[in-house]
Amino acid sequence: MLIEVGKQFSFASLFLLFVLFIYCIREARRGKVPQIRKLAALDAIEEAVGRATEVGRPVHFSPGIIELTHERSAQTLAGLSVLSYVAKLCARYDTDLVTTIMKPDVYVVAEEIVKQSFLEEGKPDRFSGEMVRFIGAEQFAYAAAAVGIMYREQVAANIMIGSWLAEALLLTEAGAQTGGIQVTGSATVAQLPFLVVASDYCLIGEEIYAASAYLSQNPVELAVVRGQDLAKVAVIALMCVGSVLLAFGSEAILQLITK
Amino acid sequence: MSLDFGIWVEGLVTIAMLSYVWKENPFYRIAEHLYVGISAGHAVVMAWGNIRDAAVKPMQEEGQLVWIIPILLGVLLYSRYFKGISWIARYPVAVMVGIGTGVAVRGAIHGDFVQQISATISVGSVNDILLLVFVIASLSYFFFSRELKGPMGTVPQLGRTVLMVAFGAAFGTTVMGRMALLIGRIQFVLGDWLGIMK
Amino acid sequence: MERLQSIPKSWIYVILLIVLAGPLLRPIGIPIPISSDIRKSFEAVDSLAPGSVVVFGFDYSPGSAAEMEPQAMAILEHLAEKQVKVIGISFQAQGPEMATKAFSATSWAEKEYGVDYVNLGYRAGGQAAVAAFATDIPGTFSTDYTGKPSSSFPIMQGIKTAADIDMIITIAPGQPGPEDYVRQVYGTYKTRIIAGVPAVAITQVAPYVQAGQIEGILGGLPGAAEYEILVEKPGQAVAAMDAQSLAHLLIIVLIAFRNIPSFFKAKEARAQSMSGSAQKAGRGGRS
Amino acid sequence: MKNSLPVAIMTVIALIIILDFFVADAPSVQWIKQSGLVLRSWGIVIAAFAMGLGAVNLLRRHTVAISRREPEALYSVVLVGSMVIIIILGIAYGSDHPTYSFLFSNILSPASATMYASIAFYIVTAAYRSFHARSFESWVLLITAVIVMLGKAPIGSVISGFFPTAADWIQAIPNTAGMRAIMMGAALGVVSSAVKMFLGLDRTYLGLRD
Repeated sequence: MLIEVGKQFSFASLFLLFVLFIYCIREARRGKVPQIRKLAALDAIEEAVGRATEVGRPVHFSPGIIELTHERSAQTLAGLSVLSYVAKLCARYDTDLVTTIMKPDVYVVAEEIVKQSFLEEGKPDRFSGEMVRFIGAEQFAYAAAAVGIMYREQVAANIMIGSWLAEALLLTEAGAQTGGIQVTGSATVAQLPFLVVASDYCLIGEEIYAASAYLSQNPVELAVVRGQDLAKVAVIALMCVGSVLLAFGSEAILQLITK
Repeated sequence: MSLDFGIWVEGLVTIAMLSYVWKENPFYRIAEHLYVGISAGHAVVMAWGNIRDAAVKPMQEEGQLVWIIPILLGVLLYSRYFKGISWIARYPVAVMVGIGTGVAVRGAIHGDFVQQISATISVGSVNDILLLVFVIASLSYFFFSRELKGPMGTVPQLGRTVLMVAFGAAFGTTVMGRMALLIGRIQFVLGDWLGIMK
Repeated sequence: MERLQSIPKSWIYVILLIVLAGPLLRPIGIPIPISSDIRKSFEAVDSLAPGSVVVFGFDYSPGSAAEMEPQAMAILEHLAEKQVKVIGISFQAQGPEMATKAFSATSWAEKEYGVDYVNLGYRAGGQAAVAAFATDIPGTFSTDYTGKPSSSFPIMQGIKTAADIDMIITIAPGQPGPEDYVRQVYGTYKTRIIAGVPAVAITQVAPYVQAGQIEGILGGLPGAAEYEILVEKPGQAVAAMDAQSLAHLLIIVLIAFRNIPSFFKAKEARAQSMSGSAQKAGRGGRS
Repeated sequence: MKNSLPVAIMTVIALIIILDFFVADAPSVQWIKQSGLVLRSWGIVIAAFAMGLGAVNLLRRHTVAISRREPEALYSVVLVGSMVIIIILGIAYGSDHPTYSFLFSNILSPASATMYASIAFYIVTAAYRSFHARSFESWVLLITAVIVMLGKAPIGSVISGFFPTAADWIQAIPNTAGMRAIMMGAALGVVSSAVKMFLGLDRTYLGLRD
């Protein structure tokens, strides 16, 4: 067998998930577009940017502190896709945007995204290099600089979506001090409690990956979210059947999963 | 009180950084800019070392010419400074994102997904069964496409409550570690620096 | 009463500082119950015969010293009392400094370097270095932290592999840590292991303790405090526990202040608050 | 071509890295393991080059501030100065130069430790500000946090043996369940995002939106 023992079931599930998602995308292209529930945190972003516009102060955005080649990079990418939405809103309302970045490779991508968003809104000349700032390649140096910037420029909205470590609370407290709406999101379980407690709206776990679909209402992306739901139904069924069988003394499912 | 110059610098930096919690002020700004400058400079030195040891050395000393590829890709990142060819920078970015997506997917499916399923299937005790019920309820909170209604609606509601318990608990446990860190700093200031505390 | 709901931030910070610094200068002595984990670790170290050789892994750095150093000091005091020999090693770049600091701040300062204890410094390579250490101690740590050949020290005579070691104690907040010692050392040599870890890492290490691969663990500052009590040398960690308890109480009192006034108000206008709370319970919102 | 080739490269690399994790140690698939290893070390080198871009961004913003003599210029001088000094020392003499180690251990280390420790202040104010019982759920959050805080410090067991026991149970059962569900859901999100990227439906990382 070419697949390592102990990882065979994982490999098979990955394959099945690929098939499932591709199937859902094909269904969507045939015109079956699913609806997804309201995500209050994402609706709040427009309100947050709007209020910042009213008071004439900038919006702060951060996509987390994880680099592109890292295991948790998917959260950074989820954050960056929200950044493109936030940047477009800022371009539309002529609001100042401050994106603070800790990882140099993320900085490269983020700057491109913001530039592109301003271009798409027809305001390429409104884009400035001050909108995406690389501020120090160490966790707490980043935090020190970010809270300094948030305070000095009196940001009126704080949007942070990505993966965080201990510094998350420093940023949300700075955001609370300068006022305005705070929208956060992460799939890093160790930091979620602080984001949930300290911000006004928080996207929890899987919700950050649904953000792009929700904001764009793109049928294909919505279809993938529907696929995730189907996968969850399957997982719940698997856990139930596995446990019932186990109660009757059969380890069949457990053995299958650990194959 | 300590007479060591290094301890004094360390002590002043500690106070300046700490002063932010009171109010943003010029001392904090100096410490902040010093800190950012040093850490960014240090990161550049480390990056330089990485390129030298991981790519240039094996190429020069062992003739491993394949290292020319990542070096070239790295250099291509700088094409963004040149209008017209800035799109070339997409190639190194694509390589990095490919690596990241690869490690993210493999970690997610095995450690965060399948192994979590097998850890949940267990019926040895009441706690095991509660755990199973709580996991299912919490998972159902993440249904996006259909709102569960009627009696089924209580399942995601239970899930949300479980999530709140989890967050409350994690908050409570973390308080301890964070206090330990601050206690450590206070011990430095009162002990090593000012010598008030033994 | 509403004033309790808006205590200025700076007051809270000052109170927190007082609450933390007070007990450090003047311990209160809130009783600390001893958990079974710490008792097991203590008894394991206590079972060492005088003259046994212990390898002490200083696998922490200044960043994590606040939580880890008190553990190291408490165990070192116990080892000094047991008249055993200690070989200090490290797989963390800044570990040797931590070792020097810990030796000089404990009873080891009065013992003879090279005979009773030695500080062999740091070796890079993470898990691979731990493996190399297990099979060839003098080869992996050929010099001490100042560069003197380790074979020149009397304490190193007859020490070849991990089989010649009676116990390994590692104080490690991250990697390489207890898991690596279990895989690389215990797997082959069955050397006894005691591990000190941060409070948040206890659950990660618990399976190894359950399986008997690690004989005992210390978790975070409470672990250090309990150990200090067992060695009968209450120090930094015991003092810190009072501070810790008071800080937790402070937060709870503040939460109460925040909520008691509205609790009374809620009685007056219950209907209103009910509808308000239903709205707030909406998905994704603040909790 | 300008846009689809990077997507293809990204996909192939990601698939190799995924397979590298799953394939057994068999000679016929050794090349996958080998390429996975090589690719990841390439990643380190490319990311190291990116650091240069970050440094340029940082230096450019601050030198502009200095040249415009903005009121903040003094701080920018501090930043640029310390950064340039440490880069020159590090590259010319290596990071064990005494001045380099002094800047590192007597400024960077305590600054980092202090920022880390200052979280203790914010955890208190965040609790005070946000633990406001407005709904059933916020009550749940608040009460669990209080029980666990009491259970974790010696004071809790002095008050009642209930607290440590309850704290341990909460951590072992509902906490594990909640965190596990978040991880499982997020894992699905990771896989679905990867599929969208492989199919070229999501090219945000290239700065492209459809």
